[in-house]
Amino acid sequence: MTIQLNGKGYEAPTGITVLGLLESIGLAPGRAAVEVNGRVLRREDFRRVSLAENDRVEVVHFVGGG
Amino acid sequence: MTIQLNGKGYEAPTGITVLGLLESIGLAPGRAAVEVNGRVLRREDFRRVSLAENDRVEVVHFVGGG
Amino acid sequence: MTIQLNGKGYEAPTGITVLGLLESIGLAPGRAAVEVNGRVLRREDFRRVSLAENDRVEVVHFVGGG
Amino acid sequence: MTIQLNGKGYEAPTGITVLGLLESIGLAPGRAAVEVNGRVLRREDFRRVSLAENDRVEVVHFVGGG
Amino acid sequence: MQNEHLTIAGRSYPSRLIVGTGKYPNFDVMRQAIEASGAALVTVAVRRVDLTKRGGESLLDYLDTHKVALLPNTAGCYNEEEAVRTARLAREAGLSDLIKLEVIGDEKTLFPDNEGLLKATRTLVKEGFIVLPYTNDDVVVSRRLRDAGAAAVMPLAAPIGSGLGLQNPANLRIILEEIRDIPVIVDAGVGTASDASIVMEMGADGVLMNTGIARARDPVRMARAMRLAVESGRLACEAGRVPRKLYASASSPIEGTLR
Amino acid sequence: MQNEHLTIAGRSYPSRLIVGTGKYPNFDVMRQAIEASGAALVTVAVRRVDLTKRGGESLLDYLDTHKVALLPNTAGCYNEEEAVRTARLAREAGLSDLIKLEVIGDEKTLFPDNEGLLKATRTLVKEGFIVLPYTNDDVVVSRRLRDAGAAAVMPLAAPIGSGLGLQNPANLRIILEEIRDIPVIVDAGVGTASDASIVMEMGADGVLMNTGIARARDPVRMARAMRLAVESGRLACEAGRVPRKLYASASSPIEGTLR
Amino acid sequence: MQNEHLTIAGRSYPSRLIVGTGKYPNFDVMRQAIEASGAALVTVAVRRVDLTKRGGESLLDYLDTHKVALLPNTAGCYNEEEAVRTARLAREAGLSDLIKLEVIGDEKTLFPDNEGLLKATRTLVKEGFIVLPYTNDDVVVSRRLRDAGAAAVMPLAAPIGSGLGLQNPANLRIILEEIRDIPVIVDAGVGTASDASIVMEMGADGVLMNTGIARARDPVRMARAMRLAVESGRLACEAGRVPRKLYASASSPIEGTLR
Amino acid sequence: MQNEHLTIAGRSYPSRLIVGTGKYPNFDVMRQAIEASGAALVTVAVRRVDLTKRGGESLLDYLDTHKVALLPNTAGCYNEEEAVRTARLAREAGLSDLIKLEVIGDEKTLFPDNEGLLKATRTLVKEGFIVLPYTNDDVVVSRRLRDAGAAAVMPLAAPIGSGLGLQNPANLRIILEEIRDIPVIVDAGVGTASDASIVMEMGADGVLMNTGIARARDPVRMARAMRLAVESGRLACEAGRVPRKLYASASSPIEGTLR
Repeated sequence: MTIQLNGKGYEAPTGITVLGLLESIGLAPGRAAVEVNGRVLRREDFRRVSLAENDRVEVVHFVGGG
Repeated sequence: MTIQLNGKGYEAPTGITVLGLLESIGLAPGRAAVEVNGRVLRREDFRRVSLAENDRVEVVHFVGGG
Repeated sequence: MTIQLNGKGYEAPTGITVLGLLESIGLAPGRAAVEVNGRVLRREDFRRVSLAENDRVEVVHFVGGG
Repeated sequence: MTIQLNGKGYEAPTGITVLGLLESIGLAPGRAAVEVNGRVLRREDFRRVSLAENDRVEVVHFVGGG
Repeated sequence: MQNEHLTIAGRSYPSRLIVGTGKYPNFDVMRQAIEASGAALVTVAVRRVDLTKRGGESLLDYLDTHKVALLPNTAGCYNEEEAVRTARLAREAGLSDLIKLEVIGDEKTLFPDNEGLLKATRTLVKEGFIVLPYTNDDVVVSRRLRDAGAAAVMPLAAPIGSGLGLQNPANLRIILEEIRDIPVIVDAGVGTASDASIVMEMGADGVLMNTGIARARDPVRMARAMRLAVESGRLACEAGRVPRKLYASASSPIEGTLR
Repeated sequence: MQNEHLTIAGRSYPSRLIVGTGKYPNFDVMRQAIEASGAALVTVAVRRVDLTKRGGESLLDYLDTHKVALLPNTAGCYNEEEAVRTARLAREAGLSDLIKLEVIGDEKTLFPDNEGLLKATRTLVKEGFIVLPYTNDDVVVSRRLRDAGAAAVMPLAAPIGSGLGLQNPANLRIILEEIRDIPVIVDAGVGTASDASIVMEMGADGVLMNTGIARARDPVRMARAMRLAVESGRLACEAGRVPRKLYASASSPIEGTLR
Repeated sequence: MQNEHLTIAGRSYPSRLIVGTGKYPNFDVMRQAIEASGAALVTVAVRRVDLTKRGGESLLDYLDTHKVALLPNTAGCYNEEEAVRTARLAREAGLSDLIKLEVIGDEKTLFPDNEGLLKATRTLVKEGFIVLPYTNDDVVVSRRLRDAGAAAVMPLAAPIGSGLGLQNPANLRIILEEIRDIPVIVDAGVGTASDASIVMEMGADGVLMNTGIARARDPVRMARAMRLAVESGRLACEAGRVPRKLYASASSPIEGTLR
Repeated sequence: MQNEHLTIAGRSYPSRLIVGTGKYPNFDVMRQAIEASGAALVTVAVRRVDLTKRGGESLLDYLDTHKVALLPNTAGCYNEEEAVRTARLAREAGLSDLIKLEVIGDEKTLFPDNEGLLKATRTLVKEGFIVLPYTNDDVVVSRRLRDAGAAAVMPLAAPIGSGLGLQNPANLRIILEEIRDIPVIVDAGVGTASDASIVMEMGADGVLMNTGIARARDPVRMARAMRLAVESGRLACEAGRVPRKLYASASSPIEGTLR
């Protein structure tokens, strides 16, 4: 299926969880925050929440800033 | 009748017009602005508008300011 | 004869007066000041003072300054 | 005899040395400097130099300053 | 840049100095000071008629409204409603659309409440007023006031009546670079003549002041000083000042000195 | 304080602004700028006649000496002897005793050599000159120059030609409090109009400038600006400015607001 | 006044200096600079993971979160919605309620949009955030932020990254006199060490900076300078400085000099 | 630039801060303040022994001369002769060649008499003294003092005891650019910690102060503040500050924001 990940189309296995997505892009779950369709997820829900076709997913982390 | 003039009770003849009120307090109509019950009057209406019991009337003019 | 005029050698007729010198260099006497051998001349002496071989002569005037 | 000590008359035994003077006024010789008649003494000379009638003696030390 | 006239909402005033009418020792000194200032716009406040003092002298007896236009203010208003109401009364009292809009946010500093100011500006612009809002030196607010239809923006130099002069040149410079389609008039805080020339030199279109003149030891003389200061600052702005350098540059030629 | 005239050694000049004649784009602009400045005293330098350029235009063709008096300087002199010699030549060239005395101590800053300046002042005063020494902002030196017979002291605001404006207000204030019997004329460093008004407001008796006008983009306009700035600053000084306060003071009355 | 600790919302941090993590030459210099600064709170930004750069080094590898607490910011947000959304993500990413709230109103100056800032503050306070809003030097806004529940107010000294130092001491002084129940932390515009000490001397509770350290020629050394500057300014504030006087006051006694 | 040590005439002192010993509430506070300041050089004055007060405490009882070297001054001397005489006495009292040379030219400002100062410097240098002359911010004088053999030049920031801080940054900058072979130590006028860091940031080699510490409400704490300020300013100077800009520069990246 195709989801919108950080503003771009991204191919992911159907039914993938948020945790699975983070793993597939090589990101430690403890260092990211995720928003699905405008709703911010609690970190403990990464394992539970599955993604669907066309979901808008934002994955953010901390970078240097002032 | 009693009206509220500039925040204080004021005795005026029943049915007095705004123009009459201004004259009774010794004010040239060309130098004042009048609000009755929260509505600002046009100057040409001073002659036409009569006041009623308990009307809240504000009569203002220009003073020195910066 | 040769005099030193404003730091450079200058050929002038023997016995020339300061006034004559100023005229020969095209300068109005009313706008210049003259020093001969380190002594400043009064303007009224321009006509009277003659120059001699090797005299050091400075001729100055006003220019723009602040 | 009378000497001028720090601008004032001071009675001292005839022939007193500078060291003797310092002791008589209760001053440790290591903390003072002495001028006699306008000449600054070396510290090692305190013991050697005797004072005479009317000598002008300045005894100074360090105080707080900036 | 054109020197002498200040144009607000298409009307041209023959002076870049706007003066207030408050705090003078008496009306006669005020009249003379206004004349000495050359101002073509003078601010006035709107206040309740004092019913206990009949027949006293009136401010307007001392203002020649053929020579100076009145610019009523909403001084003393602490929210949008009060300011709008005062503006409407001012329009009827003066038969003019000009309003110096003040919505005050703090009693001690008399700094503006910019949120209320923006709302009041929008309301009054819709009602046809020519709105000149008094604000602080915040370019974000100035831009919004302009976008809301203000006829000028009037950032302060320093707190009203403080006499401190321009406190934040960087912020004024930023506003002057950003707001180019309507006049920027520096309002409040001018203490002496050079305070006025400094802001004019930076490119301000005008200066509004009251206390600096009215509370000087000699208000009439200070008014003349301010007039010249505003003209002087404007001319200097137009004339293009020399650059600043740490070291000297001789004014007299180096060649031809006696050595 | 009397406004318009500057009195030096008993002579009265109808302007407190003294301007230089160097560094203008051309003589014609200079002439117009001097006229626009209203100056009654203009400085000139003394230099060797250039024998290679005969018959060219002369500075004096562009100065109306019925309107302006000449104030020759000793610019470019680095010791007492050069300065005294230059002053003597200037006297013969101009038939006047006025001299702006410069003894320079440093090429990069053109700061004065105050030791040489004092000596040259003493020498020239004895010879009957009216000595106006250019110096820095050192009250000890100013007092000695006065005691040596200088007709005025002329402390700098900033390096000559730097355009920095007054760098040390405290030092100028101290000089103005101390030197009360002869004029204090601020010489050098003025970059724009407000720089001139600031020193006049502090109580300076006059301002001398050259580069600030001559090297402005539009010298004639800047000359007018400077004229007004000096007048404005003087008036403000006389008028007595308001005190500075951290907090506001309303210009409009608090009583009678609508609530 | 207590010297070393900065207390925000009941938590105590052992340094009054907060530093950013952006714009360093590399992560290693950043790590050393933060250590040299002694900061106990460091700001971080929230950004989309860049999917094209897998496995690169991460900021968090270089931050010892046992020693420093993270203060995520909402930099780059231009309205309430963006800022609130970013704050919520930051909370999940950092598992902390602290947020440095920025709602920017202008791209060139990065000055705040105070109206949006107030709304976002109210929203986030309700959601349990500890909100540290970046704002300008407007006491009216600072008071409203405090009343809205902000845990501190963070007025700027000058535009972010400008290095200009405190531009308006009067405005900061006014804020410090008014806001006494929550910390006032000066955020943005510090260019060198004295800029930090100046605001601490005035009574600020802390200073937040990034560019001044990260873009110095030697960031680690500048970090140490800033640490000492903040401590020094705080100590001087507590120690009570001498009054300013125009004239001198001898340090050495007058009595007992040789004459 | 080397951070911690100040080298004068080949001797190295482990602090760039020199402090005075006058005007403290009492000797004990002085002792603690000097320790807190970290100073390695302390100034003392030379005065006649008061014969009416025998056996009182002495300054030297409170100075650990193993830790701090004494720098006697010639404060209160108004001409060359007094200063030279005082220096000679100081040498015998302290058995050291160091002298802080003051020749005062004005009682109210305590500004130097530079002419007398130069003469006294020449005399004392010939006699083998290490001369540290207190002077004003005149580069011409500083250069002559150096050429006369002074071991450092010590320009003032502001009048002694005034607490005004650096009054003329341009003049100090010029001196620092010109005098590169001997230390430039800013002496007098420092009022608070940032005053000290500012001059160190500009590149001064050291700072000398007395009143700023001794007359603070809490001298010991202010001494610590000054110590950190001098270190901080020096570090910032070495670290190379960011350039100043009118507009902002974001600290957080622009890419990757949520939109």
